[in-house]
Amino acid sequence: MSSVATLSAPAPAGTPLTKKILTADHPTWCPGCGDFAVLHSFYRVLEKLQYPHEKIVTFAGIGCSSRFPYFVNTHGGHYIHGRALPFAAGISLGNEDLHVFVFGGDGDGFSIGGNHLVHTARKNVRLTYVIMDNSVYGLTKKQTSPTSPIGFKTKTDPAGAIDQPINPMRTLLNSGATFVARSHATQVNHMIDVMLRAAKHDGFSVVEILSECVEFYEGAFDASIPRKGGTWTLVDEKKHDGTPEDANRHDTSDEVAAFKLAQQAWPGSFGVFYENKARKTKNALEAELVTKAREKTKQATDLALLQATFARMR
Amino acid sequence: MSSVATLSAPAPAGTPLTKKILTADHPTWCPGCGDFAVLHSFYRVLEKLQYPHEKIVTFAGIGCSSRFPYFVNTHGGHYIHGRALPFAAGISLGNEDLHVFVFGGDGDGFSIGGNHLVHTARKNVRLTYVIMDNSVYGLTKKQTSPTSPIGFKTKTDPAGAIDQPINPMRTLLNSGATFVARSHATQVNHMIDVMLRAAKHDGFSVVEILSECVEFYEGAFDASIPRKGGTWTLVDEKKHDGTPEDANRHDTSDEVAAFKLAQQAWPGSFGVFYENKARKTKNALEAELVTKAREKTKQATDLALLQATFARMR
Amino acid sequence: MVSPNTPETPGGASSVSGAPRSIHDVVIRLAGNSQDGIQSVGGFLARLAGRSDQDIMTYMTIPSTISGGPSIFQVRMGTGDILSAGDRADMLVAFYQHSYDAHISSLRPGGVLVYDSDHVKPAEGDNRFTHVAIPITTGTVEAVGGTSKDKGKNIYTLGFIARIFDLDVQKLAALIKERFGGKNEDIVRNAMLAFDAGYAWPQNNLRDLFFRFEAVDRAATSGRPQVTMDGNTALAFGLLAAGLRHGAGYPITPWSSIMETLRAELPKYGGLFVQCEDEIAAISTALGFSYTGKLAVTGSAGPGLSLKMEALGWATMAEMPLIVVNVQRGGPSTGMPTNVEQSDLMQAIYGSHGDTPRVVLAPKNVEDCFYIAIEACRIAREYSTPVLILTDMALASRIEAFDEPDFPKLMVDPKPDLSPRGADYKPYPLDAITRHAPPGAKIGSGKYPTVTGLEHDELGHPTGSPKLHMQMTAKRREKIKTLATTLPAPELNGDDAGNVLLVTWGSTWGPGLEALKRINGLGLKAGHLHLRHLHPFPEGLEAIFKNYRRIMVIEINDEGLYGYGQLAMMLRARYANPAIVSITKTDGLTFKVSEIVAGIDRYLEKADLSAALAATAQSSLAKS
Amino acid sequence: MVSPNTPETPGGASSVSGAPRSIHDVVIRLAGNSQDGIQSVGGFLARLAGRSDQDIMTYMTIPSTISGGPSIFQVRMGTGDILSAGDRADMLVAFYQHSYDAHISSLRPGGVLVYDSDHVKPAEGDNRFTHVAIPITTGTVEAVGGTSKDKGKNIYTLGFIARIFDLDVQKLAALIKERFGGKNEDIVRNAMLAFDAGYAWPQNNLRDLFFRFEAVDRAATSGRPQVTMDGNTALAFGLLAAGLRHGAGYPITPWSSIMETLRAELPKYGGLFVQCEDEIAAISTALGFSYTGKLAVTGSAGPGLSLKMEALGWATMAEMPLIVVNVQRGGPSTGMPTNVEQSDLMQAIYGSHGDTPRVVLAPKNVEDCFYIAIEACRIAREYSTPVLILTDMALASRIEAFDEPDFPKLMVDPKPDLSPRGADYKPYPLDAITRHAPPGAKIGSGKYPTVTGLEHDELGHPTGSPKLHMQMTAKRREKIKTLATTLPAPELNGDDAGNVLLVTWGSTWGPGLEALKRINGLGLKAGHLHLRHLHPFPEGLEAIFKNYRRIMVIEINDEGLYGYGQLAMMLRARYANPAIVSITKTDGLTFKVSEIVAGIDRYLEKADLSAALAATAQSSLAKS
Ligand SMILES: Cc1ncc(C[n+]2csc(CCOP(=O)(O)OP(=O)(O)O)c2C)c(N)n1
Ligand SMILES: Cc1ncc(C[n+]2csc(CCOP(=O)(O)OP(=O)(O)O)c2C)c(N)n1
Ligand code: SF4
Ligand code: SF4
Ligand SMILES: [Mg+2]
Ligand SMILES: [Mg+2]
Repeated sequence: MSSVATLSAPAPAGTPLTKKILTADHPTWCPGCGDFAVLHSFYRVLEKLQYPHEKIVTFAGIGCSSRFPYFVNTHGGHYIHGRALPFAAGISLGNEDLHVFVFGGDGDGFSIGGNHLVHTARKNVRLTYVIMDNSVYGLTKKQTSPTSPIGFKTKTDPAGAIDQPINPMRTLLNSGATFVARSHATQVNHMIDVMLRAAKHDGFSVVEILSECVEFYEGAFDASIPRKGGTWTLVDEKKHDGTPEDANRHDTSDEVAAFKLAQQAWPGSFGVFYENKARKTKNALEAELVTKAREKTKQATDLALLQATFARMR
Repeated sequence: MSSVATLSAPAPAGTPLTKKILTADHPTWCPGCGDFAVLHSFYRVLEKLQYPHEKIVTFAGIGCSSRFPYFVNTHGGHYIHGRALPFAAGISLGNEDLHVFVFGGDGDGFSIGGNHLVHTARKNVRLTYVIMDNSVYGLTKKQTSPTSPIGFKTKTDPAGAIDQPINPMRTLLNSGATFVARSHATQVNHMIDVMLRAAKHDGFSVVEILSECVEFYEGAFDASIPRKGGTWTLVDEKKHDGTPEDANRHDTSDEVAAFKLAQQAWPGSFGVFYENKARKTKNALEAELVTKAREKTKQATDLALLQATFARMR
Repeated sequence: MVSPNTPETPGGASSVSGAPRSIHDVVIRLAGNSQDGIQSVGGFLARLAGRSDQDIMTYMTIPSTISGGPSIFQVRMGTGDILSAGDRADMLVAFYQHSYDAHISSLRPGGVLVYDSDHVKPAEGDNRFTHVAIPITTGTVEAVGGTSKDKGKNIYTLGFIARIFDLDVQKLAALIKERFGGKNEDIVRNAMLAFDAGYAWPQNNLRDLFFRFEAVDRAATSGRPQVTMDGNTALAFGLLAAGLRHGAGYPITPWSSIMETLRAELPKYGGLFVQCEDEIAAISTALGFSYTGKLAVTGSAGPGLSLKMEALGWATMAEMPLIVVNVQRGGPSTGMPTNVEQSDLMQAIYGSHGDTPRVVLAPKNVEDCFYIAIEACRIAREYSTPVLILTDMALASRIEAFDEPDFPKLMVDPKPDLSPRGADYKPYPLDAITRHAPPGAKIGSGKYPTVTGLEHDELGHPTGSPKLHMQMTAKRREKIKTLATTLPAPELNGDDAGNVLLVTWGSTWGPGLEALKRINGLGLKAGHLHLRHLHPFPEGLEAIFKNYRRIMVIEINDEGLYGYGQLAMMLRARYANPAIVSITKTDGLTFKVSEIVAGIDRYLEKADLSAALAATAQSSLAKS
Repeated sequence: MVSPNTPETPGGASSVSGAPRSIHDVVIRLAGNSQDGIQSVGGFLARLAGRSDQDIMTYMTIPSTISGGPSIFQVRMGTGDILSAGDRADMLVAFYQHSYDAHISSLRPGGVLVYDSDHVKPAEGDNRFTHVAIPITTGTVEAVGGTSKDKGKNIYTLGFIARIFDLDVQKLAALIKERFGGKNEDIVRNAMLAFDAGYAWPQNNLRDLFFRFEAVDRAATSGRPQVTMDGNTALAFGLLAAGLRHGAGYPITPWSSIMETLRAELPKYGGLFVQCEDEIAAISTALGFSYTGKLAVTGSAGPGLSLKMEALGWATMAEMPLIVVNVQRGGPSTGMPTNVEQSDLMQAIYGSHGDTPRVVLAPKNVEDCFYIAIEACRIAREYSTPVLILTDMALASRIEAFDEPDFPKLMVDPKPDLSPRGADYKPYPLDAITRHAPPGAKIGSGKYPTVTGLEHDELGHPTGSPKLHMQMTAKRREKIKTLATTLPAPELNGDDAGNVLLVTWGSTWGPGLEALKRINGLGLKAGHLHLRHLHPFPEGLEAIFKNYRRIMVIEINDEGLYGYGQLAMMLRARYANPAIVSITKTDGLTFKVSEIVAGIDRYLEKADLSAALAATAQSSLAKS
């Protein structure tokens, strides 16, 4: 089954994948929803990657953002709330040739799905996970989410949220993910860049995208939108060019440095916080188990294996 | 219901709480199990605290370690696997006068229960949580746990564990807990100290205790047992005595410093990693909501409130 | 204009004099977009009806798109009992062409079509209906100025509806002022301008469209004024009246509004409601509350209920009281989140592993959502057991008017019993119903109790004893059987013997009862039995069943592998009575009376109808 | 010495000559502590029996303490079919006083008590049994030296048992060498020393205790050699034979050993098994595997199954094939983790919200664990549906011998179908059974499919259409009904008409069939029907039922609120037949034949027995 991990090559010469081909149902999102821009950027990413059409999988849990797969014309699906990651792990480990993308919201990923994020990430299952964080429950019409700031008035916190929210970037770094980045739905090129790097990463890659819910949390992310008076700060990555100024740049392999980025005051910085190219994927580790076992049994056929085992139980 | 948060005073003069009174069923643990020492230390902690007997609650999930409540003669119980924290949150928020202690294992707390840990902790629900980490599933007889080191042979990893384990201290720090400490079942006095401080902390306090499973993971923690050639390193806490050497001591209010402690090489240090005395408990925040609401309604009776509400719906 | 739903009403002849024609009840469907605020028109009419001692029921659809879009609000108001939202509309108000296209089929022949002549062009020469063209958009603009027109259209509409049905303008004006009172003066003024313009319009145009509801005295009623609200609101306040002060939940449609109401209301009562990270945490926190002696509620819809099955089993084993609300929607899985279904009954009873006897109740209408909540709390406390309330999407969202409850009589004092327990105290006595001693209560023996999900002895300590497992299993079963003996006899309507007994549960009560009237009207000897207590069943059903040739169980779920629905399955198993058959459907909509009648018809044989009636009955049954 | 379980056996008279007495089968109970390794004695005897073409069944208890403690291992071996572990023991070997005290009551009058005279003092002058004192401890120490005595005691015991029952010493020695082969030479030598000492002992002491099993030819059998294993092992290898190569799970007793076997074996077959963070992640990962076209397994015991209910509902809605194993244990909640129960049937069928038709199978014995796994995989693939296998604690842990399967005939090739699909491909066609196109498969139309838990159209896109919800609900139901028409007729034993039909499922097959033989032997006209397919039921049951006056359903679960067990509930609902009654129990132990017979007796009236038999039958039924 699981052959040793390799990202499959671009499609053979033939009709290239275009946005047109990749477009499915018309999105049911509210006009102005940030998720439109994420969808557009994803089309662009797939255009650049040119994977074989049939080997792309787009999966999601439940939420406005999780409706994503209906709008992308690839193999894919819509699972139950908060559990898309373990399902996607099965896809990734079940067939090495696939390129697996998971989309979801802050409630789906950090509330009900919080534990699956940690365990799928620490195992470094090869897939790319994009969280569209609007700091609210959109589909269920405005309840507090784990990223809603204190004081935000919702239907479940009419007097304003009182529980300390999670720090999403810190949570993602702690999860054990080997690629962790942050972007913004108003910055299409930036989204395309980081999603592209995430897709090319050989391991569990996750991108948190601030994506405004115009219906229930207008202006949530203005602080990071220049044309709304906000500040847009990019992570200044090391160029490894030996220059003195490079010394102060961010080393994406430095966990403590990444942790400090996550601790910055709102709205913080955007870009790649952390990247670990060394750790083996679970895909590779399981493939090694198979290789070792098959060597031990001298590549015996399934039939021979079963008969030998039963002979020992006579 | 919920009056403003206060830890209730020691029991009025009368029969003091003794180990004898606090002892219930004889533990069903294997002879030599580390959990015996944790139990013994807990008796001592309760002896020191002298809370009113009937106001102490001992709860747990499922596991060898989670059998704890059967061995402590207080109100308490044994819930389902991995969900003791949200249950305990209900106890703590349901009755302000109680002192709530939760015990459990690494599988119960970090595997199936991992998400409840994060959300109960970030809300800062007032209770004390003790994790008896033996880096294995004991009750179910030796499967890999989220803290089992790579290479450890178990029934589910006969060739040795391959998945990267979680870093428990880093996980606890990231959870948002306002008191995070680490101890060792072979260090009774140390356990008593940190559990005592945890119990007195006004918020969500958690203590991770390395507690050896002699049956399925013998010698797991020898690296931190001097008489077995290990090293026992204490966290050197700031004394705030203005001395120069104090500058280099650990400031328990410094998250980055705590993070670095968690990143130390095995076996690392023991003691209090982090403490946040400023953050309000959810108990207090909910109590404030009640106070504000009752003021708005001028302390109206339940009957008056309901009648007024329905009058508006005529 | 007489509703087809009440054939017996004497319809007055059309009058040119402009004197109103007397009607019994009317079904008005407003079709537009959810942004148009047509719901609020329905809301106003509903509350007016309430204040006018009229009965009312509303029905609406929620657009499946997140961004709003086409939506309807249907209101049926009138005098006497309103049992269903009405099969077809007597009047359709169409705001857009798409509204007209999608809903004209719901208008009964002879009904009135009112349309916004600024947007809608009805089919040429369609003379099945009375066409009334009103320039709703321009009319509103003229009245209040271009700015806030979209806000005004609904109120303008309310205006001409008030005129056409001769509604009480003073009361309506008062309602409008109350509604917009909080906001600034202009808004109220604009609203009144729009209302007056709409009210003024018909005078000069539809003299012959002028109706008045028959007066009926409500002597029969409590005399207390009526209140109007939806089922979720009624259920939430029922819990408050029952002294419930704690809860925990996770959002999901259509449960969310219950938790939102409780989250907003509980602090006023000194309680609290916790939004948890998921449904498992929610039921766990709620059980923690109950453990401290404060009966708590959790709830959800199907997917969330499925997640609660393990913890719910613990509640049965530990004998912990708990209220669990399931607002049923279309299943399975995520299914049809904004549609109605009654397909969670088997799970409510049998969804947890092992033998887990528990109590399941279902409200029959909006008012009953309030009272069943109170009963659920009483049972949970008395029998120290989890109680599930199975309501549904239809009850959750529709508005009805009912008599204000007699609160002084109803109120329950929520104090937990923290008094010291005697030396002989046991949490799980074999010879009595469990009465937990919450933490905080001193235990005379000095031996403190343990609550647990492991099989246990009387003190709550784990046991492997076969004998104890047998005894404790029986203890958990017998207390529920004891409850059964205390349940009131179920509601039985119509003939107490005959060819057909209709059996309903939950929101099918209304259509079921209306269907009974219809078939009784056709001369068929039939009764209608409604079950509010689904597990355990009340006693004495067997005696009732034997008086009818066929027992037809009506429920909104699938016929299953063997041809019967979920309640039918329970009844067939218990009474092993082949006369119990099913009328089911799975279109995600509430039962129309005509669908039930057609369902009955399928089972009837000539022999079921007296020679005399056979012809008429058969045919009209088939037609209706 | 004749087992009370087989009254018809001709018992040879005692002989002083030392010539062995012929016996049919024997029940030996070894009582000690789990540390003594008595399980391995049982293991050796089991495998010896297997290799000697004898039938065998073992039974053991697991101590509830974590640290080990009192434990028993019971083995019943003999010639011909062994259907149950035996009601009472013919021989008891007591290692300690507590073993003697706790288990002497399980020894039948006239049975043989062997006790370690170093530890046990039997009751004075108790002449119900043949007392045999053997200094097991000192005997072992003398043989192998003080060091490893605890290791030796069990092998020493094996020795004298081999002598007493004239077992094949060569084969036993071979088994011992195989077992300890891996370890160093001393261990093997010590083991053989202990064995020889035990074997030598009786010669000089119990000339009159010398038995030999009747020879019977197994012509009837396949001729393939026998294998011996427990039910969980058989089930795991059944899945492998069926070409299943992927799985995911979370540990729980008694499911764990299945996932442990698969985790160890699958890599050899190019597959993998993932240990997940919880049961929800486990079923999700398994569904992810299935989605890629690789049928996968997940499993658990009760608490874990309860957690899988939401995802299982998704599997029905998305029509995703999946194998779900539930090794039933004592419930509810954490219940009695090391006891047996059959109380998860209703949950298996109805545990998820909404209408979620799915397939439920149950194996009847250890051998069937292997074959039902193969059948489950075939059904899951053919009908694109989740299939639940309900096995239980008794089958999971007991060892039986059965004919090695005919692998070349059985093996299934696991390759997924990644071939391009035509332009007309639809994931959810209304007119055909769903055949998913796994990712990797090109779709001719260029429109790629979506799998979803929302109600959907034929292409998998969400819909709010009432019509489609009706059609898709029917699609999901009808395919399971189609399966029902293909199921083989169930196993029917005994009289094909009469007073009583015993109905069993799962592990009650053996005791049920043995009970049938008992009551037939007493002259009662009765049959025995065993159901392996619990949902859907095979067709034609009604025709069978009508041939018996009473249908008695035997299951290890509670009688419930209305007096019948879970399978009985399903059958009563479907056939509305009041003759269907229940024989249930909840002591967490497998049924004893005598318990079933007593249960039957409770329902019998004089009229059920011919005048002639009445007396005998009645009384002996009551007594047995
Ligand atoms: C088990 C379960 N619980 C709850 C829900 C209801 N639900 C659907 S989406 C959602 C959260 C949506 O928030 P988020 O994940 O942030 O997505 P968004 O809509 O904001 O994009 C919830 C609670 C569900 N479908 N299933
Ligand atoms: C829902 C559920 N899943 C699985 C189990 C089986 N189980 C009981 S304890 C346990 C894990 C024990 O490990 P840990 O929490 O580390 O406690 P320990 O025994 O090591 O002290 C498991 C998997 C269960 N009881 N319930
Ligand atoms: S509700 Fe919010 S998140 Fe959902 S589609 Fe509308 S704008 Fe987007
Ligand atoms: S199995 Fe391990 S953890 Fe459990 S009681 Fe024994 S030693 Fe302790
Ligand atoms: Mg969101
Ligand atoms: Mg552990």
